[in-house]
Amino acid sequence: MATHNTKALARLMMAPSVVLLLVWMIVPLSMTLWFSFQNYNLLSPGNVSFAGFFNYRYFYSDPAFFQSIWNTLMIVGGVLLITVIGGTFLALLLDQPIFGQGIVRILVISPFFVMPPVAALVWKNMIMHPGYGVFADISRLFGTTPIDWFAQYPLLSIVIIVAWQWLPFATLILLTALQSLDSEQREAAEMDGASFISRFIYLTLPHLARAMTVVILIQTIFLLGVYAEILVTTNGGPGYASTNLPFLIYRTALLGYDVGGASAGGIIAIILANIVAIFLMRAVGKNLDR
Amino acid sequence: MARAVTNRHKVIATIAAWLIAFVIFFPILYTLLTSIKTESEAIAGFSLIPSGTFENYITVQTRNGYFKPFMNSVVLSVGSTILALIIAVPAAWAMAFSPTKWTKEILMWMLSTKMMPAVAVLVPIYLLFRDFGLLDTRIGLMVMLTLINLPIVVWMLYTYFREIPGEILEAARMDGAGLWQEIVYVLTPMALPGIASTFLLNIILAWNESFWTIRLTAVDAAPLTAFIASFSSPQGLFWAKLSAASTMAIAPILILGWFSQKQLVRGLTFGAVK
Amino acid sequence: ETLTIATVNNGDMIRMQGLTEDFTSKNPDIELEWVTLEENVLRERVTTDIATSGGQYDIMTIGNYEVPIWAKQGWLTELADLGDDYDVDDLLPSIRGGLTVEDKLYAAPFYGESAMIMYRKDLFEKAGLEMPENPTWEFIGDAARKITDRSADINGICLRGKAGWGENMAFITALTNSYGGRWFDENWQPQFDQPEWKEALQFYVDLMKDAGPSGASSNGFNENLTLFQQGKCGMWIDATVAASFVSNPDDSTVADKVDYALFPSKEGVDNNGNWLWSWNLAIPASSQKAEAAQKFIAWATSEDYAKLVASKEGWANVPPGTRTSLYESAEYKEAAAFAEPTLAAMNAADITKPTVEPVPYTGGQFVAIPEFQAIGTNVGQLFSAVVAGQSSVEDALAQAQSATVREMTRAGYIK
Amino acid sequence: MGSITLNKVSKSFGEAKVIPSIDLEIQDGEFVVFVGPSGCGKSTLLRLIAGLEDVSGGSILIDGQDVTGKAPAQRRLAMVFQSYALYPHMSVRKNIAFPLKMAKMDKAAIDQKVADAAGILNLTDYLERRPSQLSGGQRQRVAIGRAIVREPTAFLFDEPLSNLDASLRGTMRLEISQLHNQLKTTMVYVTHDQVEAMTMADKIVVLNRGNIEQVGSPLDLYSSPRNLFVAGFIGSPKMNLIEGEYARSKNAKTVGIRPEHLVLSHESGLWTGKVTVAEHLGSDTFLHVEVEGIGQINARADGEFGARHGDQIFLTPTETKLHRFDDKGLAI
Amino acid sequence: MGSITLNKVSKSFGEAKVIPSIDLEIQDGEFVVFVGPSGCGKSTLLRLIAGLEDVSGGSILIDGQDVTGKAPAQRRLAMVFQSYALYPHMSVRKNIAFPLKMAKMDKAAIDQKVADAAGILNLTDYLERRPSQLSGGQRQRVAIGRAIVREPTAFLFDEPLSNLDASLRGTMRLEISQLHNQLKTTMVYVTHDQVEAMTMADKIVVLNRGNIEQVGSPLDLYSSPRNLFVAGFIGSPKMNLIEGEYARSKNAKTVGIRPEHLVLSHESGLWTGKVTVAEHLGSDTFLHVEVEGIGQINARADGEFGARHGDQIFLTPTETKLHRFDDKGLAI
Ligand SMILES: Nc1ncnc2c1ncn2[C@@H]1O[C@H](COP(=O)(O)OP(=O)(O)OP(=O)(O)O)[C@@H](O)[C@H]1O
Ligand SMILES: Nc1ncnc2c1ncn2[C@@H]1O[C@H](COP(=O)(O)OP(=O)(O)OP(=O)(O)O)[C@@H](O)[C@H]1O
Ligand SMILES: [Mg+2]
Ligand SMILES: [Mg+2]
Repeated sequence: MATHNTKALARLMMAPSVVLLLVWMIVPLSMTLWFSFQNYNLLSPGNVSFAGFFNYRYFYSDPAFFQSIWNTLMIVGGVLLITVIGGTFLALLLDQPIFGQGIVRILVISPFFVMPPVAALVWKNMIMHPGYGVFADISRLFGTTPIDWFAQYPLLSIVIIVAWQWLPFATLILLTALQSLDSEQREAAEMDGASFISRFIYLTLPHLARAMTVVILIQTIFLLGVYAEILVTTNGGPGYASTNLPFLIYRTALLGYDVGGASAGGIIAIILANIVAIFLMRAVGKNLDR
Repeated sequence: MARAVTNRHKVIATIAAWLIAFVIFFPILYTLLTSIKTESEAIAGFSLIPSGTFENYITVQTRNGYFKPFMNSVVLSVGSTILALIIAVPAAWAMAFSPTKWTKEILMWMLSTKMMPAVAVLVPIYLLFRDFGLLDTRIGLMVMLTLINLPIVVWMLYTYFREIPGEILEAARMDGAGLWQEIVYVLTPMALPGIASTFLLNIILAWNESFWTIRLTAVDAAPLTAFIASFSSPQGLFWAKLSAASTMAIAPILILGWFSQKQLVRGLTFGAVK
Repeated sequence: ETLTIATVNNGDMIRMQGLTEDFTSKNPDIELEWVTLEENVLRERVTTDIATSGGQYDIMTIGNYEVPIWAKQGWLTELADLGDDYDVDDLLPSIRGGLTVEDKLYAAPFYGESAMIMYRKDLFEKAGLEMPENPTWEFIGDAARKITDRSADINGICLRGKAGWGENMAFITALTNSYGGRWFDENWQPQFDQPEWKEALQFYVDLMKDAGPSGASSNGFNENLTLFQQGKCGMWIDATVAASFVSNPDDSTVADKVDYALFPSKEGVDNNGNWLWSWNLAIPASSQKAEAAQKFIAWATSEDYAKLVASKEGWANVPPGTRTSLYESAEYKEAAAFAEPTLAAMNAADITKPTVEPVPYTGGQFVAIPEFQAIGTNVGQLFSAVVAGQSSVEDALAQAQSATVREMTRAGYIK
Repeated sequence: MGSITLNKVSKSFGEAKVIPSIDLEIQDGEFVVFVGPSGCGKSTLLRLIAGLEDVSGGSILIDGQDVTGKAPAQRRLAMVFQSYALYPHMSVRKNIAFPLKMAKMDKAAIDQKVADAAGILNLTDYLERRPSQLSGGQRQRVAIGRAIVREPTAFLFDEPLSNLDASLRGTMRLEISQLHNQLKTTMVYVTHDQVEAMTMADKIVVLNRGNIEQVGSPLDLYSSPRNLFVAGFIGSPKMNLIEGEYARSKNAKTVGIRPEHLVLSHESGLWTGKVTVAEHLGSDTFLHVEVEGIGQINARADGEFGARHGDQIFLTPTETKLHRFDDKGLAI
Repeated sequence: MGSITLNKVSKSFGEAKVIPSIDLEIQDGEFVVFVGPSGCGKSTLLRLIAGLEDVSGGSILIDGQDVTGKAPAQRRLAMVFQSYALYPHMSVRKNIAFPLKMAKMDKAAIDQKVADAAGILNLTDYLERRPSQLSGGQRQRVAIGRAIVREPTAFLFDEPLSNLDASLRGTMRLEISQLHNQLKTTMVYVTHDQVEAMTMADKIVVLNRGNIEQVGSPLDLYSSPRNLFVAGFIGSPKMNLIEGEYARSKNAKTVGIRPEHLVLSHESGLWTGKVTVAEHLGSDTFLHVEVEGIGQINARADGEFGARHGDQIFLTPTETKLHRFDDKGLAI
């Protein structure tokens, strides 16, 4: 499978993707890098000047900076926690023989198809709204004061919305993995006297590890960039309670029109993302190798 | 394991599953229901029985034509997906069947390009688009979406291709197939479930992409994400209209997803299985 | 020729889209393309576009905040060819002033607004209160607390709490203006460490706590409007355009019970907040179709357009707050009970001198410098955290002060 | 301590009646092999005994106790699967210990038992490896180890060696036989390999379409098959079955003669034939001969018997080794 | 028309030298079998010939032409893989037609050829099925069909039968032999099955760690193995290799005697031993005997030879069948 011919060919075949992505990475990245060393406000394009590391210091000294990093990680972590655990549970449930399996599956995967701003709008206005939301209606039904989700638990609210969107993805992948579990292994465990719980712990869970790795990897990539949901719901507040790094950059770039500062933030975010990525690869990457 | 499942077990599982499915689906259902309520019903508190008016849809349609953004969404998501597949198939082939010690690293690097925060590069990209005359063009946006999703596409294809026994490609090679024929006649049809699922997933991602599609378009290329952006916070809480617009924006992809869920599920493993 | 028009998704603009046939039939060679977006996205889009000379739009809908800033940058085309029959002098002076830079008009107002009190006559009566001619904050505070009846789901007052420079900060800035405070002193030094801010903010926070609706920290214009329409607010201080909504019996359950009053002031301070906002149509300098664009702008902001709306949709739906002639029209006064108070509020606002003490900036409920969006939003977040009960007034002010100093230093105002 | 009794056991999958009705008695300590063509229901029968499938009718007794409705774990049986069904993420030690852990045995006792089993099966050096790091034969041994630690009343094997190559299969076959000699536990073994069945079984059960065709010791089946099916199925290479003239002359519908019971000669014999294929194995020579008036006959000669494609040779069946069958296919 | 010559061919995978240097001559029309233990480089060698791997050194000639650098497709060879490597998404017809389609043959000619091949291989009724709807043997036949339609100069087989069960393997073995007789095309065949190698080959190549140990006809290798490795590898059951006293008495380091060349008796003989395992196959009996002073000896007796575990028996090696090896392991 590996002759000189095929190897050379393989290089050639990789070329378009690699070159495209390289260009896609390098061009904006180098522009961003360049801007990050400029004093450049979109609203006063006349006053562009070299800034040195000022933008970095400036972005770093933003009072929301550390909290935004923390919030970024909390969103990623929180959503992963909910989707992986919930997804596993749902996958187990959907793997059982049930009436109307097809429809149930359709219902469960639906949130995945909803575009993030719509999802955020729906949750904000019709589900979590303290006055007219369904949650409020429910709590009034039980005679308690409705919770003002976005004011009292801003980060949690965002995590819930985002988790809602990603739960189907996790469920689907875990379900597929679950169905690939060798039935003889399951039977062997049954013969060995393992109860349902033991089979889950000793057999199913390890079997799902690889699928979970994939879920974590893919979702992390997307979750690091969550911002539309924040923009629509809390706008990063109250205070900085739900400002994550992408949103902080958004605030700098599209409210302050501070291209320099936002670029510096972008560079910082890329570095952070790559740290997370490397960390993630290290921790779970070996799971991806056969 | 083919022992008869007790009916009780099945009933309990069914109830639990339907309950959870209902909860998960509820926001969408409620949007649907709200879209056929009148505005005052919409904020009058919880009710599952709408008056069944289609007025909101008519209002939304007359206010912002639906057809054009819908077509843009279709063209953009399908176009960018096809483009991405064309570029990604050869790359995935090379990675799966002629791996080097760098293959994994290249793959991870590709994925890492997805982590670039879009907002940070908006201005550079906007300037580039302006200079190349790509602002508000379908082609520009299509390229953009292709680039954004390419890493995922490459990765998914790579994992599917890896499942295909190399012997079959070798057999084709022995049979006199050139590279192109090998890919067209053997690899692609064999990986079809995977490719189909990649295709679907990518369409979903492209359809729902709502940063660039709003920022780089105005009129000609604006898809449904931009359509929805014109309903989000008008003066007053027009939730019924918002719901109608939302329903119109997500319905096509939702229906596509429903109909193709078997394909999607079958292929959506990212090589995670086994 | 095709004109691409970027516009905000407010009711008046939407209505205009529906009426363009009148224009296109008169100008068959001009076609119109609409880009309708919600306010924040619109602002982002047009600002990016104009700042990078993207050239996507021929007409932009922008606020009176942007007009002077952009005009100074040379990004806007002067509206010199609006036609002979276009009555520029009919525009309300305060509005027109905000759109004029060095005596040149850079944008035409589509509608304008100030702020005022909307209140429930019935509830006031029940509580034995009477709205004075020129209400003070002390009175408002007392009245709100008196009216509040949480068991009946009635809040004494609804105010903006949602973070944003155009949301809670619009109100808080106006409030502080009326308390004699200001954003910056003549040296661009932020003033959050001054007692006026502390007093105003404390008043606002306490009032929200005692007499505001639950979840106030996420309420903006829309949410309060709905609350008021549903009869859940005794008072609501907000933009004058709201008057046409709350008095519309189709949407409002309290249409026949509302009355209006001037934006409050503080006892002993002669300032009513100076809230003034207008949505205007302007032409980016990059547009090649300035001539056609001006034709359209002239049509959309003319007296005739007002008449057109009146004939098709009724007088109450005419975009308010731009022309004196409208307020002189008997039909309008007849149809809109809020015409009088609206005009009074608009006339009371003076954005060239918004504060009691001298300031280096213009603007009313905002500060007309490019950096204000970012600063205002940031500070708005800090203040909404106070309303949400997650921060104290002192902390918020201190944080606001340091954050603003930081921004202003970066922008080069503070040397 | 390990007898298994099937009473009129039947099994259907939906419409399909896979096992109509089977009665079978397995003695304690016996090594019973199920053989039969693919799809005849061997695995199904084994899984019914294991409790992995529910019977559709009849009852199953283990040691005289009715276990028909009991869960697999309660039957005290151990099963070794064709695919080994090892737990891929556990070390060999953990794999073997798993049933004991499930039985909540204490740590020290587990270690002891695992060490014992590993000793018996020569796995001591591999205890810390993962299954994926083992060869096929080692994996199979681990599967067996996992079965024996439980000290079950009986072992069930479903084609345990079919994934191994020929020489490993031979070795493992011996090992399992020795294990049986050592443990003296009842073993039920499914295979379709002639050699395994013949060499390992105390008792062979020949199944065909869910029915038992014959039960008996290997040599019984070899020397006196009850009917044509068993005659054709047991023995390798297959018995030659001859109809027509010759059979009639022997007063039978069909006459069977095994390839090894034909005397071959280059000079003379009862039948004359032409060699179509001659397979020289060194130790033996297998001849496919086209015999005049009889048809295709397989014969075995010793390694030195020189014969090639096209040669004329003579064959004589050994009279005493003839099998005769009536027109119902039953042995006469 | 089909000779293959390897000149000092070597192959390394990175550091690992899998094939040090091999010279080999395959005549036109020959059926050559590569045998050897697992991992010895059989497949690698075959793939080098096929062009699926590049040689690290040396050259490969087909019909006298140097093809070392050529792509697989240009070598006019056909290969049949262990896993069959059928195209699962194509019908049998399309599978078989694929190489012709690649050669841009016209439709009518393709149909004709496919029909011919299907006729030869008994696949005519299955042409419209997908591979997944076929049995193992049928799949293998399709793979062969795909190979023969191209009329290659030589066929390469890599363990083509190892995924089939014993009886099918026998049938397919015969079919391939017959095919060779029919086509008379060169065939290179990799297997680790003794029987396949012995019965099919014109010439067997015994490989060990990438080196050729011996080349010769099957009976050559059986009767005169060049060294201990070949002696131990060829023949089943394995040759008994005896060292020590007895060997010295025969003037050798090691003496080899095949199980079938031992005369067994209950009464008398050269050696006395105790039966450890007796495997009764009906046709034969395999005995594992612990012989005093010699060690473990395997012997084969006929089916009627009664012996059980623990019996005392006597063995006498047939003198003429002894193999003697010196201390380098070479045959004397
Ligand atoms: N779960 C099932 N559902 C439906 N039919 C089944 C099921 N399991 C087995 N069968 C059918 O029952 C019959 C017997 O199957 P079984 O697996 O017992 O055969 P077997 O003798 O073990 O065959 P093999 O030698 O191929 O393993 C077959 O016809 C098979 O198709
Ligand atoms: N692509 C490869 N990369 C590295 N080493 C390889 C590769 N292919 C084969 N090898 C090594 O080369 C040696 C010979 O392998 P090969 O597959 O030729 O053996 P084989 O004789 O066919 O064995 P088997 O009978 O198990 O099929 C083995 O040690 C194997 O590990
Ligand atoms: Mg079976
Ligand atoms: Mg091999």
